[in-house]
Amino acid sequence: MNISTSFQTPVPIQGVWEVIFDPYNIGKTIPGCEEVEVREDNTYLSKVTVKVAYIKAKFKLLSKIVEEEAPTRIVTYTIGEGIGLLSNVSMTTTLELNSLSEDSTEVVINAELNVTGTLANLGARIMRAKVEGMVDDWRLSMKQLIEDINNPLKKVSGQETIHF
Amino acid sequence: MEAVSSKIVNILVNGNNYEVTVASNDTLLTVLRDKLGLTGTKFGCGNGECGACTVLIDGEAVNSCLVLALNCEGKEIQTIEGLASSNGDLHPIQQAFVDNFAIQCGFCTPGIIMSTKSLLEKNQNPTEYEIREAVNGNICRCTGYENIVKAVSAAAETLRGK
Amino acid sequence: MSELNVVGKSVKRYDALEKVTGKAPFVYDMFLPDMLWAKVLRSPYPHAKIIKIDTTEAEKLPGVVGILTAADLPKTNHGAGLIDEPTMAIDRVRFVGEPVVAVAAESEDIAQEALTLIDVEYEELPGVFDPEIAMQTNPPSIIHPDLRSYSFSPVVPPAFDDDKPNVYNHYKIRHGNLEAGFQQADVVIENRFTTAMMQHCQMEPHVAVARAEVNGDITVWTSAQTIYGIKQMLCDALQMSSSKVRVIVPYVGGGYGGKVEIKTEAIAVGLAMKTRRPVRFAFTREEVFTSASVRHPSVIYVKDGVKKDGTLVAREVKVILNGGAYSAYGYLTVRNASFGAVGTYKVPNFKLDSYGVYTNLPIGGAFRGFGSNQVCWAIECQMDRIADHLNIDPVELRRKNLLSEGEINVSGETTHSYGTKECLEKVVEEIGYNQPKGESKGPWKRGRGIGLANKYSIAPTSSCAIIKLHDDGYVELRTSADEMGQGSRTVLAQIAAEEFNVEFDKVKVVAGDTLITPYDQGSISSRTTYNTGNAVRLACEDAKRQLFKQAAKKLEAPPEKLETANGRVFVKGSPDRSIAFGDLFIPTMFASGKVLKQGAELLGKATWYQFASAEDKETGQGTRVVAFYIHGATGAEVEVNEETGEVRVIKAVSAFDMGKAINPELCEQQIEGGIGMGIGAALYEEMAFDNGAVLNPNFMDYKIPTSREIPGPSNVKSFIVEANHPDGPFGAKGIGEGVTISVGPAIQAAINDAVGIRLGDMPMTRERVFQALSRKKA
Amino acid sequence: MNMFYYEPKTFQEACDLLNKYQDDAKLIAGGQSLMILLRQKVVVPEHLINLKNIKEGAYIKEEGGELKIGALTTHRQIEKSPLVREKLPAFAEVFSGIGSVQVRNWGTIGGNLAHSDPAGDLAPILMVLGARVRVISKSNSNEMPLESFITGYLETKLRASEMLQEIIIPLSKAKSGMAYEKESVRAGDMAMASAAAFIEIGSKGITRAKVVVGAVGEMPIRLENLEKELQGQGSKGELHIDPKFDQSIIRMDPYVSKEYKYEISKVKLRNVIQTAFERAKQA
Amino acid sequence: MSYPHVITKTIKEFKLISPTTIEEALYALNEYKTDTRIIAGGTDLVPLMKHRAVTPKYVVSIEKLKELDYVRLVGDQLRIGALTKINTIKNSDVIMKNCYSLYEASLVFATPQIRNVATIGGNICRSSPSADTVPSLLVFNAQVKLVNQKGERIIPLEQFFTGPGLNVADSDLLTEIIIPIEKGEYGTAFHKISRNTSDLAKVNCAVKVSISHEKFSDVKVALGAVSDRPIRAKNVEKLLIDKKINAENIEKASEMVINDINPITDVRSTEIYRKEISKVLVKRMLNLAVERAQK
Amino acid sequence: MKYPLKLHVNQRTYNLEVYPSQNLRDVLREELGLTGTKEGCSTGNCGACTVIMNGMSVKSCLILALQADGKEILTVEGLSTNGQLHPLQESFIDKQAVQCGYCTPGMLMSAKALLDQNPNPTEEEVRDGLHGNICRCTGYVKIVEAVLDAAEKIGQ
Repeated sequence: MNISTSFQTPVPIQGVWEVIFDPYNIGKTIPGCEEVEVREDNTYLSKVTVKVAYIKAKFKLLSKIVEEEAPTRIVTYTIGEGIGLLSNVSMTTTLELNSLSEDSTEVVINAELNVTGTLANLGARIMRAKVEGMVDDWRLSMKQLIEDINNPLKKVSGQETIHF
Repeated sequence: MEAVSSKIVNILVNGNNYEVTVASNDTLLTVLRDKLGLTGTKFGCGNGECGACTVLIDGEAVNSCLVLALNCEGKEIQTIEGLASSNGDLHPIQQAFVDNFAIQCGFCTPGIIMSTKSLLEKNQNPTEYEIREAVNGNICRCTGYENIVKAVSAAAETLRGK
Repeated sequence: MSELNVVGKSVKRYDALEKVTGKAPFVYDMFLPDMLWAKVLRSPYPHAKIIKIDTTEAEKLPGVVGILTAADLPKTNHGAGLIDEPTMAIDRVRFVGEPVVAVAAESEDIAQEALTLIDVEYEELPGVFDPEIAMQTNPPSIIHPDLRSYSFSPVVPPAFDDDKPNVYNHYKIRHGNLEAGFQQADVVIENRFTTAMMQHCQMEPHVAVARAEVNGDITVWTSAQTIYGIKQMLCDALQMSSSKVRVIVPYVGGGYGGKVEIKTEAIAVGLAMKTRRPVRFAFTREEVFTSASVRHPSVIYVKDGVKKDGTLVAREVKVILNGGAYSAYGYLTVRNASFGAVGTYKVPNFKLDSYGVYTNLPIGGAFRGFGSNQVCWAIECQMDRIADHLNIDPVELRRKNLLSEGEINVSGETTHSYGTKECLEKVVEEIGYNQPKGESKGPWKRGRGIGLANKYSIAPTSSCAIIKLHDDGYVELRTSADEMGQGSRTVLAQIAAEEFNVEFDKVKVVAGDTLITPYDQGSISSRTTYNTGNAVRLACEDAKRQLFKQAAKKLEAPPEKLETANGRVFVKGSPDRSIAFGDLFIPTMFASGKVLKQGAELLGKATWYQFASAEDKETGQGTRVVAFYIHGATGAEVEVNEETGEVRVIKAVSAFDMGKAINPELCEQQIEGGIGMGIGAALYEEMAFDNGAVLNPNFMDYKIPTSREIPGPSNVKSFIVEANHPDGPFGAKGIGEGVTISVGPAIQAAINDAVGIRLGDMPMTRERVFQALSRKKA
Repeated sequence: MNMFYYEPKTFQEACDLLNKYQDDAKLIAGGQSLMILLRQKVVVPEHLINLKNIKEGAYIKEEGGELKIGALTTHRQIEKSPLVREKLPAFAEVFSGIGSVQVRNWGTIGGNLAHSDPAGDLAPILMVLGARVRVISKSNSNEMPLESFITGYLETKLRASEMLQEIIIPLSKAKSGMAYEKESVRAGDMAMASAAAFIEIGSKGITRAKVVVGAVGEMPIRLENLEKELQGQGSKGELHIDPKFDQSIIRMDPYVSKEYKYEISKVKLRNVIQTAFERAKQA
Repeated sequence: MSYPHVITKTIKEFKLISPTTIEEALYALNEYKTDTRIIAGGTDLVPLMKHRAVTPKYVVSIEKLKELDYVRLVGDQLRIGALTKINTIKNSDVIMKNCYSLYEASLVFATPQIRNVATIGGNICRSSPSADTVPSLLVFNAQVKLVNQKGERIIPLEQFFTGPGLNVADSDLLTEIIIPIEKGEYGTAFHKISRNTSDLAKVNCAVKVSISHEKFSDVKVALGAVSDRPIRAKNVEKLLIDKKINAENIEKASEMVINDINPITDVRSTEIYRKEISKVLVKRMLNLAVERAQK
Repeated sequence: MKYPLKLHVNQRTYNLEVYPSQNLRDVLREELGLTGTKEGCSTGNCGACTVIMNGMSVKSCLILALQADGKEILTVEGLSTNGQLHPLQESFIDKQAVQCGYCTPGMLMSAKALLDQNPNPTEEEVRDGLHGNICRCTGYVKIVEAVLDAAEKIGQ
């Protein structure tokens, strides 16, 4: 299934690029991501728990950056299989950065996600509606992270925001 | 000390571990046949008189109809089904029974082969008397035992050659 | 023909008592002692190379007894005509759901758990799903790079296209002069039609139980509809000598074409041979969807040249069947689907090209109608569009263009047993085609429509039958025609009863065991009544010949003067001169004092071979291309909700010519069942995919009509038109597949009648109807 | 994995077990949705608690102008209940469209709501009726509106130690009408779109309207704008219904497009509002 | 105890207690006093239960008390654990050397499969009049150790039996058989008359004779299947002690066995045959024992 | 961990031990050998596993076996008594409502539950009452006829 979404952030394109080019950072933003291990250049392993109410599915994923054009485009191909669960996923994610102005950027996310096995058999109806919500969460947390990293001063001691 | 009317028992049958729920009044024979589907072991009399139900428990031939299944926890059991190798090759005893026309109706055959196995594991070179003595607990109604005795000797010989 | 006693009567089904008491044997209900449960790890990718298979963790799981991969099996393929399919994926997977690793374990649960411990490494390849993209000269992927090296059946050799690497068969019909035809035409009309992928959804999922006998023989119980075909494929797949394999088919919980290939059998056998224990491999419902065969989705272009008065002068058809990953029976569908465009209408100038195209989807195989559903859908929809264009009533247009008895059709065959006209008129009358429409309520609009269908039956083909006479006058029939609900045992027993002039319940049927019952090509192509029926008649004659030879001496009358009735041989016209079967060949019965010196057993045997003529490869012309055609018509009355696009079938009427109806009620069963499945195909059923993975592999999301969606008995009518076929037993042909074909077109026409939209894509889901309505409004 | 099984006889016992095992426990009532997940091993609880033996959990009664239904009451019991048929005939009617007879015979209202499938039939109706649910735990018992109980896709406010005890439906004293419609491929299927409306009328037209659209988003959603628009309408017998709503709530559906879902929802909304209004007038 | 005519393949349900130590076993026996049976090898009890001849509510399985499976020499005693299998006895050099007639009994004890399971303690406690191990034990003056929660007692085996299937053990566990080792010149022999070797005895008999100066210094004769319990033929013994070893004395004494036995007619034999064959058997065993003693 | 289960099926009592995860259908079929109850989908959609439990039709694949503890269950095997077919069975034969036969047992049980509650149903009510059972062969026409026929027979 294909999911597209986008967001704008008041961060220059280079700043956005530096954040999203780092697998650790991307991992942090994926809902349910528990660990990320960079294996070699362009390849990283991660473990993600997808939780829909009391349904929990754990996946181990292997991602590879298959295309990169700094600072505008990065394509990641991910395959993974369920842990203790007969389900597989494969996903091609394209992130495109458009510089809107000197200090603002649009991030366009395009994901082609395929799920097979038990989870898919349960009914695509269940999967789809949820996945869309999850991508939304991802979009928001990615935006948050980009902004946090690029404006570190905004945050001190975790919670309070200092206004200049 | 708990009195139980049934229990889950772990037994190793022909190398496979089974976890079966066994009632106090189940004999090993009924468990093998009815619960594990291993019907190679036969019911002949239910009283330990005919030997058709002979299996090996920890290497010893016993009448499985006389053994309470609850007492088999952790035991290693061999039945006729476990004799041929996994690629289908017959065990030398089975081959000897085929070669020596020791089989007629075939109902006592599994029990006799198991008794034979127990014998030949301990005694590689049995005399005819010892063979007759070893299969003494197995009744055969067809063969008159002659070819069975021959088959056991032949099997012993093959095994010795190995 | 003299009066018939059993044939033509609606005797109660042979198998009904067993089935209403839950005692009927089905393989899904079989549990053998010491049995293992098999589960299969399937490809999650539509197209990928297999890099590595690691089963070590699974092997360690307690309770796992055997693991099977392609490495354990002969490196040979199997297939229905083109030998292209491995039992388990060898080095590449071509669809989501292809078997990769099989596990046999002590319980279903353990086997299932073992699958999660198997590690298969793949390298994904581009998937191709759209047949029109797949059949390009440079498709994104070539699915069978070795296509041209595969072996194939010499009976119907495949035709490959040099510039279309994913086309596994290309069938052609050329008749008359197309160019000239179009030049004669006043109007040329061209349209594109599509149909969706459907699953048979037999209520009994595919299942096989295999037992490796100690001598190396194999016994397989399977739910299949071509017992000998399955045996052949098994032998091919596992390189076994045919006498080593025994296939037993008890009752089959539904077939519809979906149980003609080895979906479970070879894996069950492979595991049984490896573990030396009985193995049960039963599909889950999900596996039925992902890994059994399906009805080919199709794209069909029809271009017609017509005169102003509606006379067809030229027709050009291009059929593209999306065959999925392997050809299977789709290999034949490509050819035989074409006959949907052959059997109904007279077309002087005709050209057809039919393509079977590999894609990375589940395997297109046989499915009740075998391609005729798709092609007739297109042809019938096209006829309606011509009628629209010329402003002629669609029924009138059809009347004008129908074939007639004795006419040569576009395949070059002489038309026989052609009941279309009678069926059409019957349906027109019964659906009230010319009556005023029922009142519309709110958004619900009413309409009526009619569709025609034809379905050929396969040739060449053969069936054998054995008749054993019993000393008490009973007749035993041995047949390998599989009983999958169509009533073969009943019908064949009726034929035997008629031949011997005994009551129906004096016939015993022994069926479905390759060690016992003689060859039959199987319950496919609506062929059983005709072919096996003929074989039964011949076998009865053979038995009677022997019987009369014995009786002639005792009754002192020449054999040709003898006849049988109620277990006795009579001298014709002399009811007092007779002898019981038992007195002619009773086996030694010491107690009764009867000791016969010879001929203790009386067996009649026969083979019926339905010949086919040679067929020109370039033009498809031949004098006998098929065994026979079934023809018929369906009329539907529907309500369409203008606001939502929902369509309800209010009434359905079908009339079909099946030759002589051996058992009229069983024929009705086939008609009604065909209506039910036809409604499913027309309105609801569609397998949905995402990147090659089935999205709706369950009954929750794949919508089979229930009793609420099919009209009740007071609104479903079936009519039998007895257009006797000269070659059929008692004039009978077949009926099984025909009806499903005409339902979709009839509903399509009825929707148009109700709300004025023409749909070309099946199923006509409410969203499609809604969109068409929106387009109409715009 | 070893699974332990319990059969509490009372709500208290069930709550004690929940309190003890928290997240490791899973409740099963009718199980008409859960059984499929259990079989597929998507849900593998360590402790399975069967609620079917809680006899005190199945009842339908009228109390203080409210209809109270025990969480373990089956669909079939509600469908056939003379009390429900008398007090909320439009509610009783809905059940014939839920699953099949077999499913209704065993499935429970509490299970249905706790499962919180956005395509479920009961939540939209109960939401427009202003139903509340009673949530209990070992030491607590709270009521909350169903509307806030349902929080998302298969998700509710229930914590690990909590369970549903009762559904409370206020019975309107005003002239009122309720209607529910769903669009599903076959009768009894899960909805692809659904709508429910509840309308009270007074002398000056609609005094109160509640409208919910179901099966299109992550949960049934109240359309408060639409409700406001309806306010005061219909005094002359005609309603002007423009059932548009924020399309971004619509989630992907593998079988039909978002556009169609939207269009069909509007048809359903218009229908239920009209029907509810007619019913209110006749009440 | 005879089998009822209704023969079933199944055992009536019961509850099994499986102690792993003697203490646990004694505790269990005390706890479940009524309607309880002890099962060791089970080759007798299982068929009895199948035929519903006995239908205990509880069965205490002592199969796990491995410490009761031994044959050892302690001082001048041969001690055999109650759970010692007949097959172990058959293969034991110690027994062959010190209790030859018991060894002989083990050779003809049922079938190999049964010998692999059946225990000597079980054979004694079954208290069948025809038990094959018992006559030998009787002629060796064997004692049995009975244990219960209160303590233990050692009684002569002869006093153990009280009737067919009956004995003095109550909630006692028979743990050990103690056989004093005979010194000096003695000979012993066992034989059973039965239809075939594996069958139950029509009559069985063990004899032990000690010789001193060509006289019988001690004679012990025991028979099975000729009374309501295994018995000593004391009349025969009395007549021979201190008598000269000759054919005439043996003949005369053997005749006296009639006064010791009280056989019945049953499925395996008749009273008359048992009486006649007992005489013959005693004579043969005496002769054989003498022969062995003289060697 | 297995738990004791007492099932009363077709008036016989069975004492079993089952795992909590086992469904009633599998226990009926695999433990009791009552394979008249069919397995068609495992998602509660096809109705082939319909049995009558305490008078209600239920899908036995959607019920934990342990939930059936102590309940009275009727399967197709118990429908005929003393060799006498139930009127529904007779009607299914007479009206030729059987084809492949795999859905038949479930269909019969649903029909029985329907007639028990509504002895005199209309055609519409029958179609409604059976819609939890899928049949792929018959198009339901003869099935509905058979149920109506049986209702009439029972009513007489």
